[in-house]
Amino acid sequence: MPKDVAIIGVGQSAFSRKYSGSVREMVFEAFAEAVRDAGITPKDIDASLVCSAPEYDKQRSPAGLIAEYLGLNPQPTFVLENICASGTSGVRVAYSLIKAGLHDIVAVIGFQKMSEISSAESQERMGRGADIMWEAPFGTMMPAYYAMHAQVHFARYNTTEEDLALIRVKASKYGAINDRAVFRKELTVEQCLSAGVVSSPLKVYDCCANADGASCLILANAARAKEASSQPVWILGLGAASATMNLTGRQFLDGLQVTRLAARQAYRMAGLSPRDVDVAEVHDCFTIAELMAYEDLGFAEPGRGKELIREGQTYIGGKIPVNVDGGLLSKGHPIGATGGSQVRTIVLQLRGEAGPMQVPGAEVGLVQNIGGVGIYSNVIILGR
Amino acid sequence: MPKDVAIIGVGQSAFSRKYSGSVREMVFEAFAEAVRDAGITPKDIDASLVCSAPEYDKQRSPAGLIAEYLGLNPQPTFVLENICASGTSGVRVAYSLIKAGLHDIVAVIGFQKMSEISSAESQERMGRGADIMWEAPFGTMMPAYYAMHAQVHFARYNTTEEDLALIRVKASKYGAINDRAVFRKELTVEQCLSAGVVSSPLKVYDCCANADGASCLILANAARAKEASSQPVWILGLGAASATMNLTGRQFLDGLQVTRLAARQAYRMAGLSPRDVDVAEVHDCFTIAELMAYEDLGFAEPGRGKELIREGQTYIGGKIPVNVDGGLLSKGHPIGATGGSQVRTIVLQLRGEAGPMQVPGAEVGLVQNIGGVGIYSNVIILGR
Amino acid sequence: MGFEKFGRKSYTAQTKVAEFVDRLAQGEICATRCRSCGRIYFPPRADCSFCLGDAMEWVKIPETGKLASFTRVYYAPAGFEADVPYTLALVNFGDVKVFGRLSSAVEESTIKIGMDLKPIVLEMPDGQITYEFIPVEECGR
Amino acid sequence: MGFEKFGRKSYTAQTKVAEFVDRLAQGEICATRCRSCGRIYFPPRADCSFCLGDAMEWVKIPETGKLASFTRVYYAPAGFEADVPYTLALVNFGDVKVFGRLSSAVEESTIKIGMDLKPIVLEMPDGQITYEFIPVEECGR
Ligand SMILES: [Zn+2]
Ligand SMILES: [Zn+2]
Repeated sequence: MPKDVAIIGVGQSAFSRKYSGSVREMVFEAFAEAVRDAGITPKDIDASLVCSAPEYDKQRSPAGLIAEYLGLNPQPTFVLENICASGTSGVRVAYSLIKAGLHDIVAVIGFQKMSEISSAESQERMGRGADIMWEAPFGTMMPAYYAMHAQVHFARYNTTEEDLALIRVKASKYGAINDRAVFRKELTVEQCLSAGVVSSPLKVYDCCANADGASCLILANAARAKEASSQPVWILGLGAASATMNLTGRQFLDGLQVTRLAARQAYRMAGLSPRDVDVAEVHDCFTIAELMAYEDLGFAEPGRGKELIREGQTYIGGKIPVNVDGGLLSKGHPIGATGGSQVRTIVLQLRGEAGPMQVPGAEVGLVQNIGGVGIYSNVIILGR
Repeated sequence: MPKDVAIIGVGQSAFSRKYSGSVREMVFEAFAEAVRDAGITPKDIDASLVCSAPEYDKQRSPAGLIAEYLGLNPQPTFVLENICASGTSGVRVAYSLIKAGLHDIVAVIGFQKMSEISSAESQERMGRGADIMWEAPFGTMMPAYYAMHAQVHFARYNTTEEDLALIRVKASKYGAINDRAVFRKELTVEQCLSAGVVSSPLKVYDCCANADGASCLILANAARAKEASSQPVWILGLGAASATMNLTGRQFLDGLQVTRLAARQAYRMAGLSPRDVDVAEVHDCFTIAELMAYEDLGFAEPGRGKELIREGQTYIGGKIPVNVDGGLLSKGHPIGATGGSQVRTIVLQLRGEAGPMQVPGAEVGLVQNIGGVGIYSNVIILGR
Repeated sequence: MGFEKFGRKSYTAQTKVAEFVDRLAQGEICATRCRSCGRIYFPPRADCSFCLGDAMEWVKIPETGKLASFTRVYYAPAGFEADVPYTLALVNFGDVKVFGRLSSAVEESTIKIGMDLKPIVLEMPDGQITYEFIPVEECGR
Repeated sequence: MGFEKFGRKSYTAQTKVAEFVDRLAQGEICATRCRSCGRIYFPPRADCSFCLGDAMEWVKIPETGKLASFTRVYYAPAGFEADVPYTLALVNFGDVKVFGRLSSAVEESTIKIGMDLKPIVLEMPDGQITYEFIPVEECGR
């Protein structure tokens, strides 16, 4: 189990429907929190990565602007993009820059400000995150793609709309106690089932909300981590994979092959197995995505993810608590900020600082972050 | 002098005013050439980085699309962006992924297809690559920013418009013999001086042309490099720096501090000095940029870059041949593809395969690649 | 040029496989096959990622396929608002799978994964051209 | 909101420093100063990158500055075509530098790096508001 690179500071802005300032100001909130958390100053940071998807706001090449605003010149900085998986790709690259010896301390900054355009416009942009020649011309969007996965899962395994509703109910319970979440109401199964259909079988509450938000992680090599932090959280395992952008190239739709591959790599690197994981953050952009993650990450056999949620095993106190911060469904999904927020949650859990969301005694945590509809997947295993 | 990571394959599409196919097809040309050059197959590639600036074409998250088209699934892939310096940031990250032990062989793919929008639209997008709050509202664009650098250089060092014309004349001489270049005509000093003013003192021929194009580099660790290639070209030094996006934060305008810092890092890592460099590719998006690079890279003292070009010392046969493939000025500047193209030129030089552009006996080469107006700079030193 | 006519709204005009649209106008839905290694690709492409060859030929996709998955969309992205609700579908034709829309005439309750479908060409009033899938029963077989 | 009124064409509506535009409308061009560490910033900002504080106060920039560099633009990006030619300038006011345009009334041949300039507020016919620089001689001093 390698202990070469650690996370020594985490920060996150409140996720909101409509942030009232500029991108740079929103990012500053997450950054200042992470730097204070790490007990360092901006000058200690040797490089920064900015994780974000373009075309939601007007600033191009945000790395340069953000490095200026955060006082991170003249250190190197660049933009990394894997749509919704950008933040954890940032962790992978920051790990590499440090392990390769190029830098000692690297900041991974994620942000998205989605409220400057309409919801239909943002769906159009998400549609152009699929193949613009062969899929977008039909009017594709994220809920539709995930709905097509749900249809196959339903048909093959008798998963039901109630199972998906149970996942949203869990998310809403934890969202209600997370003061950084955008959606703070508790929902019932009935409310979820009676909501309008977005793309069958997915209904309004099966879908996460667009949000504005920022996150920041500070990574350091072993020497600097031990010096700066009393509780470094180590990167034990990393996995990453890609799939064809076109659905026509996928072997199956009742799970995500990218997550299976990324998880296998991460478990192998960490020398751990699914049952060693005490708490997990998975990419629940839609309820079906969380259900597939249970199976793809090995928490349940294929087709048996529904039993985990039916039995309440993914709540705190269950076999494998998942998204006990509300997940993307309740926290909100500011694309570039999402991966960093997931990692932050696990870091706080492993430090025992997760407050009302704490999983008692958590020692090993896992993050799974997806870009697009199973185009990219990153799996990260963290430990004390 | 480290010999841990090598470049084992290089490829480039012809750069053109208007590529008649799609982005994926253009990228394929560079990729197929690089893979054949490396003597490997796509399945040997463990990860790919796609270097490009968004908003010139409609495809979002091009990494996923390109990985599919090139047969690079299920390996990880992601987009890296530093505007015009994206390609060499790709080299830095690929180096790190390999050196960190995550991957053995990584493909760095760069592309830009700029012909789908008008020139005024592309200048508007470039303008939004500066601070959209405090600079873009005044109608900024790349030629204007570089022109402001030229004004200071002229005032401080008595550099003249003729000096800049001499740089373009050199570029045109080598562009004429480079069959991948977009601008193949030879120009005279008189033609350069009599051309229309774009942004004073820069005239039409002081500016590189937008172009469509793609590049590809294949990097490998030492073991795989020695196995696959009879002539690996080693990454000896890497440097990278950033500056404030706003000109208001710059200490001086008669040079680029980012290049000075990046060059210092790269020379130190390689254990070499400017006089050890046999051939260089510098970021001549404008003639003044090449002149400043002479000084910032240490080929001339500050203010004395003009003597190098007046004496012809940056031609083949001179003290330090620079951009003897025509540079961005004649080759064209397809933003995301540019850094990879620069590296390709140096790799061919160090292998002795540069044809009519060959610098006899070149053993050490240098690449300098800038993003925006001195926002980002990468310097890479390569050796046999 | 030419590819801008494909679909409700195209985002790409230029591609080496623009002939797909011409063939569509003649009622044919085609994949491409690599002349060197024989691999068949849908979406059609100009280059083979397996053997790196670029000699491709057009081949018609099979007459009928089976529905692999679908969804009925009630909320559209910008530019597609006039079409809702519409049904997106992935259809398996054996050698290739094809993504597109199911005819809006098909009732959602009658849609079943595995059902037999046939692609037809559809010219839209604004001159755009596309294809959609209809149940095999309905086309009179 | 409010910041969309700044400049020929604004790309941002929301910022914590939108008060800059209100002050501009009152004839003041302001920087911000960090109440904790005293650093002065132009462009104005809501947060201090030195001490990480977010308590800022507005301070007027000095009356006159010196031209640090300039260029006369003859070819404009999309949205600025009507303005050409125009002159971009960077002016050094000591504590801060300010980027903007030089008045179009100034002949290019009279522009010299180091010349004394004074910023004035400019309201445009379409309601946009900005500032530009004019030579100190011309404003009657
Ligand atoms: Zn083939
Ligand atoms: Zn301060």
